[in-house]
Amino acid sequence: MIKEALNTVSDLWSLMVGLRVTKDYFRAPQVTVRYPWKAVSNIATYKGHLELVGGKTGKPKCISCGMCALACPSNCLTVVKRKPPKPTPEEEQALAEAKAKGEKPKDKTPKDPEKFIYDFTLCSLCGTCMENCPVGALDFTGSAYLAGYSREDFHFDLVQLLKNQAGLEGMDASAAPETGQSEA
Amino acid sequence: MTTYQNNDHLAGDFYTQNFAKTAGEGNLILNLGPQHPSTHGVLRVVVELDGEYIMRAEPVLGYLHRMHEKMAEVKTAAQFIPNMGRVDYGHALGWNWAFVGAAELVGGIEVPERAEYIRVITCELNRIASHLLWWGAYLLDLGAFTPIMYAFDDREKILDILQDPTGSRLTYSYYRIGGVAKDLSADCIRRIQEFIPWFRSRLPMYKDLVSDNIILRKRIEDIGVIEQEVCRRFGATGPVARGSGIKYDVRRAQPYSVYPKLDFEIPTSNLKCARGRYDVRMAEMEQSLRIIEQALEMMPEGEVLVKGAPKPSWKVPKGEGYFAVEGARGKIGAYVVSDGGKNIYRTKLRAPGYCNLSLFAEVSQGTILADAVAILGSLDLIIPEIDR
Amino acid sequence: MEALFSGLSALYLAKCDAAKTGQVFQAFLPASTLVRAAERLLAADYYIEDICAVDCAEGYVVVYHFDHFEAPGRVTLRVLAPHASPVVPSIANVFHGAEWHERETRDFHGVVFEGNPNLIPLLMDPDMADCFPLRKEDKARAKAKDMLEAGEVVYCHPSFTLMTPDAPAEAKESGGDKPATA
Amino acid sequence: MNAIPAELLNILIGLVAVAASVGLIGLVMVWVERKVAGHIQRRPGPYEVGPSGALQPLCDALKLVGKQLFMPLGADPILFWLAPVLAFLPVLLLFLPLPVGDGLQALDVNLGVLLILAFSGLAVLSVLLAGWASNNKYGLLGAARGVAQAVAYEIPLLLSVLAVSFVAGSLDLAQVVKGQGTWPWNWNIMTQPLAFLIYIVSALGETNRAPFDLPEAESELTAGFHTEYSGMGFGLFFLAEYANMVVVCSVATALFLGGWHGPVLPGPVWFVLKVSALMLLMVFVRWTYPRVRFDQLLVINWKWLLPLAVANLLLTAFFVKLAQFA
Repeated sequence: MIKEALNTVSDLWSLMVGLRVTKDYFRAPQVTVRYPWKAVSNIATYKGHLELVGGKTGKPKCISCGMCALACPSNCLTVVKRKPPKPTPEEEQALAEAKAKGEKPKDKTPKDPEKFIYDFTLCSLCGTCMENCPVGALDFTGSAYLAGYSREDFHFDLVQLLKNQAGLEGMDASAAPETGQSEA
Repeated sequence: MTTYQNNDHLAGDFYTQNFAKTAGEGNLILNLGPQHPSTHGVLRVVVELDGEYIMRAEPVLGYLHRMHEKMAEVKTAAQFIPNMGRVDYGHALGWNWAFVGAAELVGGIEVPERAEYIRVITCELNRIASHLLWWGAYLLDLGAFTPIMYAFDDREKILDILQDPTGSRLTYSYYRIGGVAKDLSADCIRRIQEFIPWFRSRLPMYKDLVSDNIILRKRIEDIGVIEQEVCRRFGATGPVARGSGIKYDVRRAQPYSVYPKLDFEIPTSNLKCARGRYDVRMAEMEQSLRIIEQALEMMPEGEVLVKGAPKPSWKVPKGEGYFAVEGARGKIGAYVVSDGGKNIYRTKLRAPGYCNLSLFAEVSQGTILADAVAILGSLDLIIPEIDR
Repeated sequence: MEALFSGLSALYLAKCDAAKTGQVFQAFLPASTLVRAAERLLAADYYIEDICAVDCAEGYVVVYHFDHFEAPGRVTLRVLAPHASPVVPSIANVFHGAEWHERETRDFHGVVFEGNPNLIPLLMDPDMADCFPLRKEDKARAKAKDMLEAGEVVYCHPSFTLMTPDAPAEAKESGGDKPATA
Repeated sequence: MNAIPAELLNILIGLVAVAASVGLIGLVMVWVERKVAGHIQRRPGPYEVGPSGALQPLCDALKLVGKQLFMPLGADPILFWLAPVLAFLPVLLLFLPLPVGDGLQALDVNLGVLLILAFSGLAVLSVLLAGWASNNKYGLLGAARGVAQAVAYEIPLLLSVLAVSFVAGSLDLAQVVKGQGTWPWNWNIMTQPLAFLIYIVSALGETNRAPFDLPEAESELTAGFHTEYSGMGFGLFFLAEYANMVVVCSVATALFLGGWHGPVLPGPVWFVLKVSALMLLMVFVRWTYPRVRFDQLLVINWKWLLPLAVANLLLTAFFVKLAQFA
C-alpha cells in the first residue's frame, strides 16, 4: 500500500521532471539556422553536382575517354568528342608524306571534349564517375542550393560551365546553371 | 443519414473490397494510410474496427515499390551500390554494407583492415542516427511533439560527421566492393571524438524527458506483446526480437568485419512489449558509442580500398552468396546469385522491416486503435525499405 | 542436420562453407515434402529469413532461407517449380511470415503457392497482377548448376541431376522437371 | 424602469467587446503558442512577419478566410456548417460573466459559474455534429471520443468548482473573488489545493488540450472531428479552442488565484497576468507530454478525479458546516 502510494508520487514527479527539461531548453539558445539570412557552415564537404576540373590552361583536364559515361549507373553523362581539325595544306602534305613512308600519322585532335552533357536530374551523386576517371578531371561542386524552373535547367554542359566559371570567377555558383543551360 | 448510406460506390479499391468480404456485421472498415501521420510514409493498413477495437488488420504495401531487385539485373555490381542508399534512408550504410559484403563474398575479395574499421564506425554512427530518427518519430506518434526536435538536433551532428567522408546526408553510397570510397579525414575523426561524450551527456535528458515519463510508460507498457515463437514464425529480427528476449545480433551470431575484436553487449529485454523494444533501442545507442570509441582507438593506418578494386565493369564470378549485417531494424540480408555475366543474375534483398511488419496483423488483433499506432511505431518502420 | 531431412525423400543434401556462401547446409526437396520440412525446421526452433525465386533454365528454383537464433547457421531449402506450371505448396501455415514472402515471389516470378491464405498482389499493382518483372527470357536464363553452390554433397538422389556438373543435356531436362511434378 | 436598459446596454457593450477581444486573444494565443513551442524546441518559431513574427497569426487568419470552404461528398450540409458556428458562439457568452476587475464585468449575474459551466457544455455538441456530419470515419471516431471525454470531464470540473462555491458561499464569480485577499495565502488555492489540481486537469480534458487532445489525436485520427474542415470552418474550431482556454484559465484565476487581487498593480493587470501564467502552463504541458490513451483518459477521470473530487466536496461541506456551527 505504502509502496503503491510512493510509486504514484514518483510517477507524478516524472511529469514535473519533464516540465523541468522543457523549461531548461526554453531558455537555452536556439540551434536552428535562419536559412535565407544565414547559410549553414558545413557546406564544404557536401557533394553538389558534377563539374569538370580545369587544367593549367583553363581547358578541362578531361581526355574524352568516356570511362565516366561507361561507369555511370544512371547513364547521366554523355561525352561528345571533338572532331579532328581540318588540316591545313601543309599538314595535309605532311600527312601524305608520312603515309607514303608507312608511318602512322599523329592524331592532332585535341583531347578535351567538345561537349560534356550532364543530366543532373538522373544523377545520384554516387561518385563512381570520379573514381573511374583516369586523369581526375571530374569533381563535385559544393553547390547545395541549386534550383531551377524546369527540368532543362538541370541539363548542363560541363565544358561550358567550366568556361563560364573561369570567366566569372568569384561569382555565386548558383548562377552557373542558368548560364550553362543557355548554352546547352 | 441517407446520403451516408448511398456511398457504396465509393467503397474502396481491390484491397478494401477483398478485406471487407470477410468483415463482421456492423464493423467499420478503416484505411489507415497511405497518407496518414503515423504510418511514416505510404504504408497503408486496412483495419476492421468494432468501436475502437481492432478486429483484424491487413497491411497493404507497394506504394513505394521501386523494384530494386530488377534494377540489380540491369546494372553491374558496382553500379548497383547507389541503389542501396535509397532502399532505407534510415540506415543507408547498413544496406551498403550488406550488398557490398555479398559481392565480396562471392567475388572472394579481401577488404583492408582500415576500411573495415571505417565501415564499423560509419555504420554505427548511422545506426545511432537511425535510432534517433525512430525515437523522435515514435514519440510523435504517441503525441509528444518536442522530442523529435531534440533528436534531430543530435542526429544533425551525426549527419554533419558522415557528410565529410560520404558527401551526402541521407542516401549514402559510400562503401565500395573492396573497401570504402574515401578515408576519414583528421577533422572528421576529431568530430567523432567530440561527439561521443557529448551524446553520452544527452542520453540522461532523453531519459528524464521521455523514458521515465509516466504517460509514456503507460502508453507503451504491455502493448504489442511479441512472443519468441512469433518472432520465429515471422522472422522478426533486430530490436523487435531482442525486445522479446532473444539474444540475437548478427554482429555476434554470424560475425563479420572486425566486430569479433570489439567489446560490446547485446541489450535485450524480457518485457516483450513495445517498452522492451524501446529500451533495447535506447541501450543500443550507448553500445554503438562504445563500439565507435573502441574502433577509433584500434583503427590502423593503411589503404581504405583494396588494390585492384573492382571497376564498374567487374563481373561477379559464378556462385551464390548470402551476406547479412545487423541493421538498425534487424537483419539486413543480400542474397546474390551470379552466373558470371555482366550483371548479377539475381539479387534478393532481405528487408528486416518487411518481416517485422508482417507480424503486425497478428499482434494488433484485439488492441485499440491508439495501441495499434503505438505498436506500428515500435516496429520502427521505414517504408522504402519494406517496399524496396 | 542430415537427420532433420531424413524420410523427406530429399533429392540433394549438401554442406556448404559459410565463409564462402553464407550458408551452412542446403537441401533440394521435392515439392511434396516441403511443408513437412518446414514443420520440422519450426520444431527445431529455426526462424524464416526469406523466400525468393531464381529463374533458371530448368525452372524457377524457389529458395527458402532459414536461420537459428541460438545456434546460427543458415539452412537453405530449394524447390524446383517448372516454367510451364510453377506451383509450389505454401508453408504460410507453418511459418506465418512466409505469407508475405510467398506473395512477393508470386508478384515477381509468378510462382503460385498453393495453400497460401491470401495470395493477392503485395508489392505489385493488382491491376497488373499478370506481369512478372523478374521472369527472364529463355535465352537469358542460365543453368542452375552454373550458379548455385554445389557444396560438399551429403546425399544425392540418383535421378537428381540439377546440381550435378556433368550431366548430359537430355537427362537434365527430365531430371529437373521430375521433382516438381512428383 | 431605468435599471433594465442599463443592464441591456452593459450586456451589449460587453458582447461587442468580447467578440472583438476573443478574436484578438485568439491571434495572440496562436502566436504565443507557436513562439513558446519554438523556443522549447530550440528554434525561433515564427519570425518573418512583423516584429518577432507577431503578425504571422494574422496572415494565417487571412489565409484561412481566403480559402475555399470545402465540404466532402455525402456530408450533411446544414449540420456540417452548423458545427463550427456552434463551437464558437457559446464561447462568446462564456466571456460575459468573467470578472476582469472590480466591477469590470460584462454581465454581473449571481449564477456566473453555472452560466459558464452550462454554456461550455454546448461545445460537446459541436464536436459531435462536426464528426458525424462530415461523413468521415476518422471524424466519427473523433466525435465519439470527444463526447465520451467531454461528458466525463465535466463532472470533476463541476465538483471542484462547487467546493470553492461552498467555501465562498456564492456562485457569483465576482463574489468569490471578493472573498479572497491580496496575498497568495489569502487565495482559495490555499484552502482548496486539491480542487485546484482537479480543476486544472479536467480543464485540460474539457478544452481538448494535449495531453488530452484525443478527439483530434493527430497521429491516430489524422485530425479527428475536424478532419474535413478547411478554411474558416477549421479556423472557428481553432479560435474556439483558444477562447475556451482563456475561459477556463480565467475561471481558475477567479476561483482559486484571487482574481484581480494583487499588490501595487491595478486589478485587471493582475487578472490578465494570472490568466497568462496559467495559459503558459497549459502551453508547456502540451509541448512536453505524450498523449494519453483513450481508455487511460477515462480511467484517470472515473477512477481518480471523480472520487477525489467527491471526497473533497464532502470534506469541504463538512468543514463549512462546522464553521457555521462554531
